[in-house]
Amino acid sequence: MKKIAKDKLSLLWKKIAENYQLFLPITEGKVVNFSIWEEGAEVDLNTLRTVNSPKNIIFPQTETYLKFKKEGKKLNLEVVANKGEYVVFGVRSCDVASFKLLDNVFLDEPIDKFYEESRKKGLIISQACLNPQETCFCNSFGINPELAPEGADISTWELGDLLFWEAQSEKGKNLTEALGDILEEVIEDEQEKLNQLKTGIKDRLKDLPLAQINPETIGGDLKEIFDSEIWDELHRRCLGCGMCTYVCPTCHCYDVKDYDGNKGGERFRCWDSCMFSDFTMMAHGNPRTTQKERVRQRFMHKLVYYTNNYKSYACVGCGRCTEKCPVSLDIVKVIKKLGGERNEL
Amino acid sequence: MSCNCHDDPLVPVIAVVDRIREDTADIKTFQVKKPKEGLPFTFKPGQCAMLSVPPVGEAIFSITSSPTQQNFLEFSIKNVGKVTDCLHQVEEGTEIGIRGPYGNNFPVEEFKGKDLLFIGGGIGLAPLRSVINYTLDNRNDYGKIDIVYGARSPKDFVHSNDLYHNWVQAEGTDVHLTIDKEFEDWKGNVGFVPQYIEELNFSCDKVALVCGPPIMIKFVLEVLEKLGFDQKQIYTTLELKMKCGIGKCGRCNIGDKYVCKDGPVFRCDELGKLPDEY
Amino acid sequence: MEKIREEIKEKARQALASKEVDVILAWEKGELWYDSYPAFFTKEKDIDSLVWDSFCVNNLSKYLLEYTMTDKKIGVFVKGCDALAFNQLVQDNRVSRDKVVLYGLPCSGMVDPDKVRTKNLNQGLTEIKKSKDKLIFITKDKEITVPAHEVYYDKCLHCRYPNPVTYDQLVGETVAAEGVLDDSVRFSGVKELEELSCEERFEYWDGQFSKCIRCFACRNVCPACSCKQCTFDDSDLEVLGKAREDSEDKFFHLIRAYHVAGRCIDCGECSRVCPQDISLEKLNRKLIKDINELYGEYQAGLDPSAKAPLGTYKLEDADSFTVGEKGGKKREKNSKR
Amino acid sequence: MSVVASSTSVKNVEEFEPLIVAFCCNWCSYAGADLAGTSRLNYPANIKIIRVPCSCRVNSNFVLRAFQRGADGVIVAGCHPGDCHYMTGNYYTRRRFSLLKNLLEYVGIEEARFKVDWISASEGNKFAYVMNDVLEKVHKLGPNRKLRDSRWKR
Repeated sequence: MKKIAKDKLSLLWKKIAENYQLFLPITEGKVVNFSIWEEGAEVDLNTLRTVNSPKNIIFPQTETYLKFKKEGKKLNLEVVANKGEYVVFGVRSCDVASFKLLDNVFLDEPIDKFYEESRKKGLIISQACLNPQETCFCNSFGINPELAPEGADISTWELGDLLFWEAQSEKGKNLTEALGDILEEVIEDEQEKLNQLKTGIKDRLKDLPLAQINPETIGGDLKEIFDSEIWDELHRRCLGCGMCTYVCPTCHCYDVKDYDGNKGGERFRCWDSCMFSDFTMMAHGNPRTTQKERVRQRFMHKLVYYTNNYKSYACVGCGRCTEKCPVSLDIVKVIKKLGGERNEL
Repeated sequence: MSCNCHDDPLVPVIAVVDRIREDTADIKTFQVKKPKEGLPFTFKPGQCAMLSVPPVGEAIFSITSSPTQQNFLEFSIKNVGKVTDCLHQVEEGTEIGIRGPYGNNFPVEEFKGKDLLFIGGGIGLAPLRSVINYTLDNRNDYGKIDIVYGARSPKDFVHSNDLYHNWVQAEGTDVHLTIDKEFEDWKGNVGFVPQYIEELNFSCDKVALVCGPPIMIKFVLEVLEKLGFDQKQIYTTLELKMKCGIGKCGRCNIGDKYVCKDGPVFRCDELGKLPDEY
Repeated sequence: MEKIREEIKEKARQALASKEVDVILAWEKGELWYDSYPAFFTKEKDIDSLVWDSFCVNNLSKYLLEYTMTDKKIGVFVKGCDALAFNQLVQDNRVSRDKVVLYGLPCSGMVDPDKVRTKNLNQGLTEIKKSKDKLIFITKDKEITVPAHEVYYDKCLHCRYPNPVTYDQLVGETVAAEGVLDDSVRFSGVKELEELSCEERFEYWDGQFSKCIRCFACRNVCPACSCKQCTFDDSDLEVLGKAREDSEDKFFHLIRAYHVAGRCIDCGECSRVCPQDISLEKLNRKLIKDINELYGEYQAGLDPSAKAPLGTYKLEDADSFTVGEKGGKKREKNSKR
Repeated sequence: MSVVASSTSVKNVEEFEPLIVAFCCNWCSYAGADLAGTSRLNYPANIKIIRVPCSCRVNSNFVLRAFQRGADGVIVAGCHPGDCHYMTGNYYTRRRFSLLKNLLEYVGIEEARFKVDWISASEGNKFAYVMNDVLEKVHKLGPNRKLRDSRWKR
C-alpha cells in the first residue's frame, strides 16, 4: 500500500494527466461533476455524490459511432471510434459497482464493442466514503463503501492529511509504478489507523436512516409485482421528467438517431428515458400509454426484470434519485412499498 | 490496443435495394442483396433485420423471404412512419444499410411432420411468408398446410402472386382468403379472420402460426382455443419499438423478455406468463 | 405551522366526508426530514399522513391538468406561488375553475435542504420547528435556532405573493409580505448580465446551457408548460434533436423560456429542480422584465381573465428593433460592445 | 497582369460568404423583393428568401433552426404595422420578435445577426438597403459559430 500527502495531489493529477485524460470530481458553481481535469480546476474530493454519475464517462450521453455520406444511390459508411485512454479518480463504491451492472448488459453477447473499448481504455480509481450520507443505502445492495470495491483498478482512502493508495489490478499496478516516487510506502502505524477508519465507517452505516432497506424481502413473482396496486398510487405524483434516469448510474436505455448534417451526416446513440412519453411510441400506438406504465417499467426493470436476467439488482443505492427527484418518487419508496424492509433494525 | 468497433452489432453493412415491387397502395416489397450478389447474412424463418436509410434512421423489419432463397432478402414494408416513408421513396439500385439477423425464429425443426395452419392479417403475412416458403421448399418434411389470410380488400393483399398462384398450386396446400367488406367481383369469403377460422373449423392437431394486427391476434387466439388448440400449439410473432435489436437499448421488453432478442416469436403459453403490456 | 397542519387535516377530512370534493391534493412525509411530497387523498382515514411543514415546496396546481378530462371535483391546497400557477392554468383554459376547491395557505417561505446541509444542521436531526421567522433544528442533545431566511430557497426570498391571490377558503393567517423585493432587486441578476459585453454574455450562457442533461425537469415542473403534447416530445417532427450538442441545448432553453414568456409566474420551480443548477430564472426574468418595459407591468397568474402579453397587442406598441420610427423604442445599447 | 493575380488571391477558399435567411411576408416584403428585383436594385445572392404568408407565421423555432443549420444572419420582414393583409398579424410579430431579439442579444448573440424590419411592397429600395446592410454587418462579424450545430456542414 502507498500513500500521498493531500497537498501533493495536484502533482499527482499533473503526472497522470500527462498520459491520460483525467476525470475528477470538479466543482462548477454549486454542482460537482466528473470533468476533465486541467490545471487550476476546483477539485472536490469531499462531495460524496456527483450530480451526474460517472457512467457518462464510460457510456457517454451522446456517442457518435457512424458517419455517412450519400452520393446519388451510393452510400458510404464510416465507423467513428476515437476514445483515448483515461483515468477516473474519486469514484465511490456505489458507482464502481454500477459499472459491473452496465457490463452485464453491454458485454453480454452480442458484445457492444464501443462500450467494451471504452471500458478497456479506462482506469478506475475508487475513493472510500468516510462519511456516508443520510440518502445513502448502498449497503442494502451489498456494497461496502469502506472497502476496495471490486472493479476498481486502484482504491484510495483519505486519512487526515494523507491519501492511501492501493493497486487492485494489473492496470492499477502499472499506473502505480509509472507514478514512481510521487507515492510513498505506508508505514505500519498508518495501516492500523486505516483499519480503524474502515471499522468506523462500517459502524456509521448501521445508523443511516435508510439502512433498513432490503430488496431481498420484496415478495411476489414478476406478474404479482407487475399487477400490484402500488403502481396506481405511486405514479400519480411523477412529473414525467427524466431526471431519475439521467442521474442514475445504472440506467442504460438508449436511443439511436441520425443527424442530417447537410453534406453527410452521422448516427449517434444517446441516453433515453423510459419516463418519456415517446419512449415506446410506434406508428401504430404506444404500449405504455400513461405514466403509471412508465413508472412501473422503470422500477420493475431495476428490481425484477434485470434481476431475472442478470441475477443482480439494477440499483447500487447511490441515493441520487432519492436526493434529486423533484417529487421524491425514488426507489427507496418503491422498495418499501413492495415490502423491501428489514424488520430487525 | 486495436479497436474492433467496426464489428459492433450496431454498425450496419451496405446492401443494395435490387428490385422493388408495389404490392398495394401502401405496401412495397424490397429485394435486398449484397452490393455484388448474395445475402448479407444467413438467417432462419421469422427473424428480423434492421434497415438503415441515412439520414432518416433505422427500423426493424421481419424478413419475408425464405432462407432457401439464396439470392436476396425480401422485406414487405407498409408506409406508416418516417423510416418506412423514406424507404418507399427509394429507387432500385439504391444502397442502404442493413444489420442482423435479430431475434429468434419459428422452430421449423420442431414443426417437422406436423400439419401447419398459418393465419395472417394485412402486413402480418410478411413474417409468415418466410416460414411458408421455407416449408414449401422442404415440402416432404411437413404435413398439410393451410393458409388463412385476410385483408381490408383484395387490393390490400400482399404477395398476391403467392396467394393466388404459387401457394395454391403447391401440393397439399390450401389457401383461404377473406376480406373485411364486400368488394366488387370478389367471390371469396367476406368477414374478419377470426370468424372465418371458426367457420373453417380446423381440427386442433395442427401447429398454428399467427401474425397480424394486435386486435386480430387477440380474437384469433380466442377462436383457436375454442377449436381445441392448446397454447403450446400456437406461435405468434410480436413487434414493439426497437432501436438496438440486441436486447440492450431497453424499450422492447415485455416483462423481463426482450422482443428483439428473446422474441419476436413467442409460443402462446410463454407469452401468457409475461405481463400484459404489448 | 403545527397548528395550521391540524386545521388543514380537519378541512381535508370534512371536504372528503361531505363529498364536497372527490380527491384532496396535499403533501405527505417520506422517510427523511426534508422529504415532503405531493399526495392524493381520496379516503378520510388516509388524511392522518397529510403534512404541512417547511418542505412542502411542490406546486400541486400542475397536477390539476390530469383531472381536466374527468368530472372529479378536486380540493387542492395552494401556497402563494401555487395560486398564481392555478390562475395561469385557468387563464390558459387548461383547468376549469368550477371543478376545483382551493384552500389557500399563506406561506412565508420553504426551506432549501441544500442550505440546511451546507450549514451541517442535518446531522442527527430529529425535528424542525418553526417559530415566527426562526427555524429551530432539534437533535437528540441540542437545539439550534436559525433565522428562516438563511435556509429558505432563494426563490422564496424573492417572493412577491406569499399569500394566495385566489382561494375559496383560507387556512391560517396571512403573512406579512416582508422580504418582498422591489424590481431593482428582482431583476438585478438580469441587469448584471445586460451590462456585460456580448462575448461575456455568450460565455456565461454557453457555460450554463452546456451543463444541461436534457432531463426536462424544468419543463415538466413548470405550471405554464401545460401543453398536452410538448413540441419537444414530437419525435416525428424532431423539433429538438436528442444529442447533447451545444446548439441543441441552446435551442431547447431559448424556446422553453420563450414559450412561457408572458405566462411565467416567476415561481422559480424550474431553477429549483434543475439538477445542474442552471440559472433558468435569469432567462425567465429577462423576458418578464422586457415585457414590463415594453408593454407595461404584467404579473402572470394574477388575473385569469387578463390577456396574455403575447396573445394581444396595442396599436401604439413599442418594439425593440426599429430605431427612430413611429413607436420605435430601442433599449440603450451597452457601451462595452 | 498583377491585377489578375491579386483578384485570384482574394478569392481564396477561406473567404467568408455569409448566408442570410430572410423570412418575408408574402404581401409586403416579398413583393418588396420583387420590386427591388424589377427595379434592378442590387441585393446579394447570399440572401435566401423564405416566403411566409405573414410575418407572424414565423415561429421563434424557425429563427433558431436557421441559425443552427447554416445561417449567419436571419431577417424577418413584414408589412408595416397597420398594413397587415390579415389585419393584425404583424402586431403580434412586433411583440414576439421584440422579445426574441432582446433574448438573443441577452444570451450573447451579436445584435446585427437578427434583424426584424417592416418593408412594404412599394419599398424596393428599403428592401435592398436592409438586405445589404445586414449582409455587410454580418460579413464584418464573421461566421455564426455561436448557434450553429457543430455537426452541420456548409
